[in-house]
Formats: sequence, C-alpha cells, structure tokens
Amino acid sequence: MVKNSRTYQFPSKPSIVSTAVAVGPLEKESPFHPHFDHVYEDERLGQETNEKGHSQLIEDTCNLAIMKGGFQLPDIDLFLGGDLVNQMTPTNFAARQLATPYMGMFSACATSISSLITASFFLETKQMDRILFGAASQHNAVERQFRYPIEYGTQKPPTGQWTVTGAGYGVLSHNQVGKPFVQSATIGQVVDCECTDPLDMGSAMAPAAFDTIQRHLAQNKGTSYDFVMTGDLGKTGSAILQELIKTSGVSSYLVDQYRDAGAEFYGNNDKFLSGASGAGCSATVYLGPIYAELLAKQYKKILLVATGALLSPLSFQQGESIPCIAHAVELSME
Amino acid sequence: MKKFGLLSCMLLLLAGCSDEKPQVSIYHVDDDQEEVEMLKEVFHDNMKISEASGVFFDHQLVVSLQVEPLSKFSKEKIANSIEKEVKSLFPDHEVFVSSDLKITWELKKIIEKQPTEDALKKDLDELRALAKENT
Amino acid sequence: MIFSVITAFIVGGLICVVGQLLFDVAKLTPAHTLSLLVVIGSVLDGFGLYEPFIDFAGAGATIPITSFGNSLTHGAMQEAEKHGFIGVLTGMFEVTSSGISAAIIFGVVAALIFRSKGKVS
Amino acid sequence: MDPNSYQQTVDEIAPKRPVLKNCLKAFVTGGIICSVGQLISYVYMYFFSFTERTASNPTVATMVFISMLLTGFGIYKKIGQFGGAGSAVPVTGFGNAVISAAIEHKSEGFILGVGVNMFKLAGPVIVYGTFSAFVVTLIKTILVKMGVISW
Repeated sequence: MVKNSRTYQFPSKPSIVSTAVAVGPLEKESPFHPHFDHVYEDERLGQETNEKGHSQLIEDTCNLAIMKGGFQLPDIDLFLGGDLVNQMTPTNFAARQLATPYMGMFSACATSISSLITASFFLETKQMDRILFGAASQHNAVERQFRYPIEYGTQKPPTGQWTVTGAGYGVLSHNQVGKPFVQSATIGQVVDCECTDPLDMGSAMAPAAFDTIQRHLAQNKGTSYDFVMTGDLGKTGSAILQELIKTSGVSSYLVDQYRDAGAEFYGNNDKFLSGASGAGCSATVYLGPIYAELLAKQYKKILLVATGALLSPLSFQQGESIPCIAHAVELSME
Repeated sequence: MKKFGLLSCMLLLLAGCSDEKPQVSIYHVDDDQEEVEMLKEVFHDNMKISEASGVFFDHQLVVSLQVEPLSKFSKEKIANSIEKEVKSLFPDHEVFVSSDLKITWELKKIIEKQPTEDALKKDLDELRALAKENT
Repeated sequence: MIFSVITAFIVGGLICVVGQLLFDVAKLTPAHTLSLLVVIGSVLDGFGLYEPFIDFAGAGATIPITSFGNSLTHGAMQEAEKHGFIGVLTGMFEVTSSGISAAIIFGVVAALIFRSKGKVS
Repeated sequence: MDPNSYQQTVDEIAPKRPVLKNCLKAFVTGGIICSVGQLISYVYMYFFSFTERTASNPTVATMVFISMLLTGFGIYKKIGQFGGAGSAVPVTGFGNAVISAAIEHKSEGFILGVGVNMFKLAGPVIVYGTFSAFVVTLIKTILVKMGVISW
C-alpha cells in the first residue's frame, strides 16, 4: 500500500492564545486536576438530562476560553468542535447558544486535534482571526449510547476504559509571542486491524496512532521532541504502541519520551481499569496541564497524537470491526 | 479453592449422618395402635427418608415426608413409591402423600394440637388444597 | 433447612460460574449468555430434569435465569398434556412468571422514583 | 500492518481477563444471592400459605424488588463489576437489566422512553425463553402423540 506521508507546515505559526478546561465531579481524582479551570460538583451541571448537562458543559467552557483570552463572542470567527453523542447534538446545541459561525467536527476521541488542525488551516488563509476549537464528552451521555444504561451491573474487563466528563476548548489566533503555536500537522488515515472488542479500544487504536506517528516522523527527520503524547490509548493501548515502536525500530528514543493522556488521567486508580477515554480526555489534558507546561516553557516541542475509534453501537452489532484514526499536531514554544 | 474443599467435607459429613432412623410422628384420631405401627414400619424401612408425619382420620390418611438432602433429586419418585406402598397397606383408606416442606410443617402443627375430628377435617382439607396448587 | 441453604448456595453459584465462563472464555455478551442459559433451562425441562433439580437445589435452581426457561416450558407442557397442540401455544405463560411481571412493575416504579446517578463513588 | 500478526501482539500484551478469579467471585456472589432467595422462600412458606413449589413466585418477585432498590441507589452496578455473571445470571440481574433501562430512558418520557426501552437488554431472554419453550413442547407433544414417549 502506498502511503501518503504528507505533513503540513504552518509558516504563519498560529498560536493557541487561550484555553479553558472544565470537568465533572469524578475527575477531581485526576492528578491533572490543579490544571482544570473548573470542576463541576454535579455530573449534569444541574440540568434535567445528561445531554443538556453535556451541552451546558460545552457552552460554559467555550465562554470561559473566550473570556480568558480577553475576547468577546463576536470576535470569534468560527467555532470548530464535536462530541460523541448522536449527531453531536450537545455541541450543536451549545453552538446555538453561542451564536457564532460553526462547523461540527467528528473524529471520535481525536476531535480535539482534528479541530485544531482544521483551525490552523483556516488561519493560514488569513481570512479569519480567531477560531474556537476543542472537544468534550460526558460520561453518562456517552456510556448510555455506546454501552449499557448507567445503572446496569456489567463487568468491565481490565482493558475497559472510563469515559471522561470534561471539556477542553481553546482559541487559535495569529502568532503571538509567548504562546505555544502549531508548527506542523499530520492528518491521519483510517487504520483497521480487525479488532472487534468494544471493551478494548486501546488495542484497536494503537495501530492508527503508530501509523500517524510513523508518517509524521518520516517527514520531520531530525526533529526531536520533548515527548510524544497520545490521546486515550489507556494503559493497554499505550503498552501495545510502545511495543510496536520498539519492534519497528522507527525511532527508539520515542520509547522513553512517550506519554498517554488516557493512561495518566486517573493516575493508578484500579477502579478505572485501563484508564480514561472519550473526546474530553485528550482535549482536557492537552489544553489543560500540557498547555500550562508549554506556557511555562517546561517543554519546547511536543507531538500530540489524538486517537479515535470510529465505531457506532450499530456497526458493532452488525459484526463490523473497529476502524480507528489518529491525528498529530506538533506544538512549539519559543 | 479452600472453600470448595470445606463445603465438600460438610456435604460428606451431613450425608454420613443419615444412618439414624427417621423421625416419625403419627396421630390417629381413633388411636388404633396397630395401624400406627404398620405405617411406622414403612418409614423405618426406607433409608432415604429423614422425617415423616401421618394423620389417620375417618378412613383417610394424610402423610408428609422429608427426604435426606442428597436424595432430594429423586424426591418425587420416593414420594410416589411410598404412596403406592401405603395405599397397598391401607386399601380401605383414602391416602394422600406429600413431600412438601410446608405440608410437613403444617401437619406437625396439627399433630401437636391433637384436634377433634371436625377441626381435623377442616385443617386437612385446607392442606390438601394447598398441596395441589401448581403456581 | 441449613443444608438447603448450602445446596442453594453451591448450585446457584455453579450456574453463575457457567455464566462467567460464557462471558470470559466464550466472550459472549451478557444478552447472549442469558439467552443461552434460558434456552438450556427450557430444554432441561423438556427432558423432565429441571423439576427434580428444583427439588434438590431449591432457590439455587429457581433464582438463576435458567428457571425462566423451565417455567415457560412447564406451563406449555401442562397445557399441551390437557389440550394437545393448542395447549403448546396457550400454556406458555400459564405458570410463568412472576419474574417478568415483577420486573415490569418495579421497572415502572423505579422510573417514577429514581433517576440515574451516574458515577462510581 | 498485518491484522493477524497484530492480533498476536495484542494477545501477548493486553491484560487477560482473570478467569479463575472472576469465576470464584461469580460463584460467591451468585451463591449468596441464591441463599438469600432460599431464606426468603422459607419466610413465605412459614408465615404465609405457600408450599415449596408455590413459594418460588413471591420469592422471585421479592428478589426483583430488592434488585430495584439496589439498582436505584446505584449499588447493583458495583455488585456487577465485582460479581460478573454471579449478579447477572440470577433473576436479580434480569431485574437490574429491566430497571436500569427504565431509569435510564426516563428522560425520553414514559411511553417512548421507559415503555419502549425497558426490555432493550432483557428482551432476548423472554423472546428466546418463549420460543425455545414452544419448540421443546412442540417436539415433546409430537413424540407423545406418536407414542414414542409419555408425559
């Protein structure tokens, strides 16, 4: 198979000028929680349904990201975002409240990065000035759609992951000194290794992440990163990805400088099995702690690879395997 | 795994206790000891029975029995064979045999009360109706 | 009586182990596993084995979902014995099944009084 | 990447389900639930006019009631994560499947939500229980009519 190994550069160096991260009550247990702007005490944010709560979470976080950047709603030229619920209604409904120009994005749990890549391209055209991007997920709304009712007593295997309640949004604008900027990006191809277990997403997504990392590194030879961080492979998936990197020998230095947001999200709490997942997982970690550390110049150059499993309950029941995707973005700080 | 061992030991132990003769209590309204002894023999001969009660009354005979725990699988069969045996012993009686725990309890209560003939008839009719229910 | 509780524990537990093996080794979903167990219960009753099994294990045999299959088949067979082929259709829910009606009733009641709380503590 | 060799990698690295431990947990959980059922049936036999045979119906109903409380207060899903099949196979698990779906879909209203989705998870049990009962009884009835076996 011939691989299209294009990596895109962004000479105008669009900067992430502000971010906001909000999470649900359980995410307090995360070691990252000092970097979250807001922790809601109620999973539903006081709303009637989980979906309304989900929508409210997105709306509040978007407003916070705009406010933190010192902007007003009319300053935003475009809102790019998505979530995992049917037809992305929570994001659509939040966009209704925000009343900005809006395009929904869906790359499952990789939406945080796919929206950032898209935003970077739009900014490169110089026709827009500020783009709001990000992703969110809400545990209850996602679980009930993809798996079972919340109160159903089913046993999750050790490969199972826990959908995060959280939203991470940022504002991307023209280059600004002292803010992290997007250097380059690789758009993922859909990879399917015929995994079928919906309770083992990490194994399904690892080859997609590997593929994208491989392609990105091939085009950026000589670049060294402080670390590469995948989205939500979890403990299982990240172990497999490390093995893939090791055996392929692409760039062995990566093995040590590799992190995964999902595996780190809940620390070493066994209750969460293989770790965190969901569109909100990568969005909150990338735009929360990682962004803060970039701002503090702890790191100079990192590669963020968000992964997404492109399945639906219907496709799983019809016996389809789980195709996956991973998008990569290189963030720099000068 | 220890649990399995322990439980199987208990099973063997309990099964080993079945050498004793069954507990039998029989009440005869007319106090005919000959008939009582005849019925007792039936139970004593059967090693699988752990507990039995019987009430004689106006050419009727109501019997309840409990079988040894490990023979419970064939409880129905044992009850049927006892029923046949009792019927051949008392051909002029209307015989009713049940192996239900509830019937055993109720029959024991009746025997303790040593009731009069009229009260007995009412109680026993209720008991038989109960035993015939399916659901 | 104590002995009956122990038998119920062991037999009920063993049926659940069968279910667990279907989960973990055969990798069946809960819905597949439970459907299979119900069919097994129904077939066992066809051979007349489930009723003695209940005599032996008590709640160990009536509480697991296999007893659903048994009571459905049992009702159908009782009617079929009385009324022939028509009974096969009409008797199905004759003996069944407080489990289904209780689940429906308490399901609606639960929907009235509870709402899903969401998270592990 | 070759799917077959990749599946081998997954098999090597992904944590296995602890089958033996799970079975033991299922045994204990299922055993306890059935013992509770046995004790409840004694209560029905001792204090009410139920026989061994007839006590199983109110017992099952009571177990489903208990399951409703445990489901509503969010306890059953914890039992489920611990006990696996031990809490799914007993009738309480059937109750949990129905009741959790009913609670979950309350947000879509009582007809389209609760009514439509109540048997989303537990439906197959009733469908295939009924269908297999039909097939089994039909075969048996035919065999009896042919004189091969008797009732």
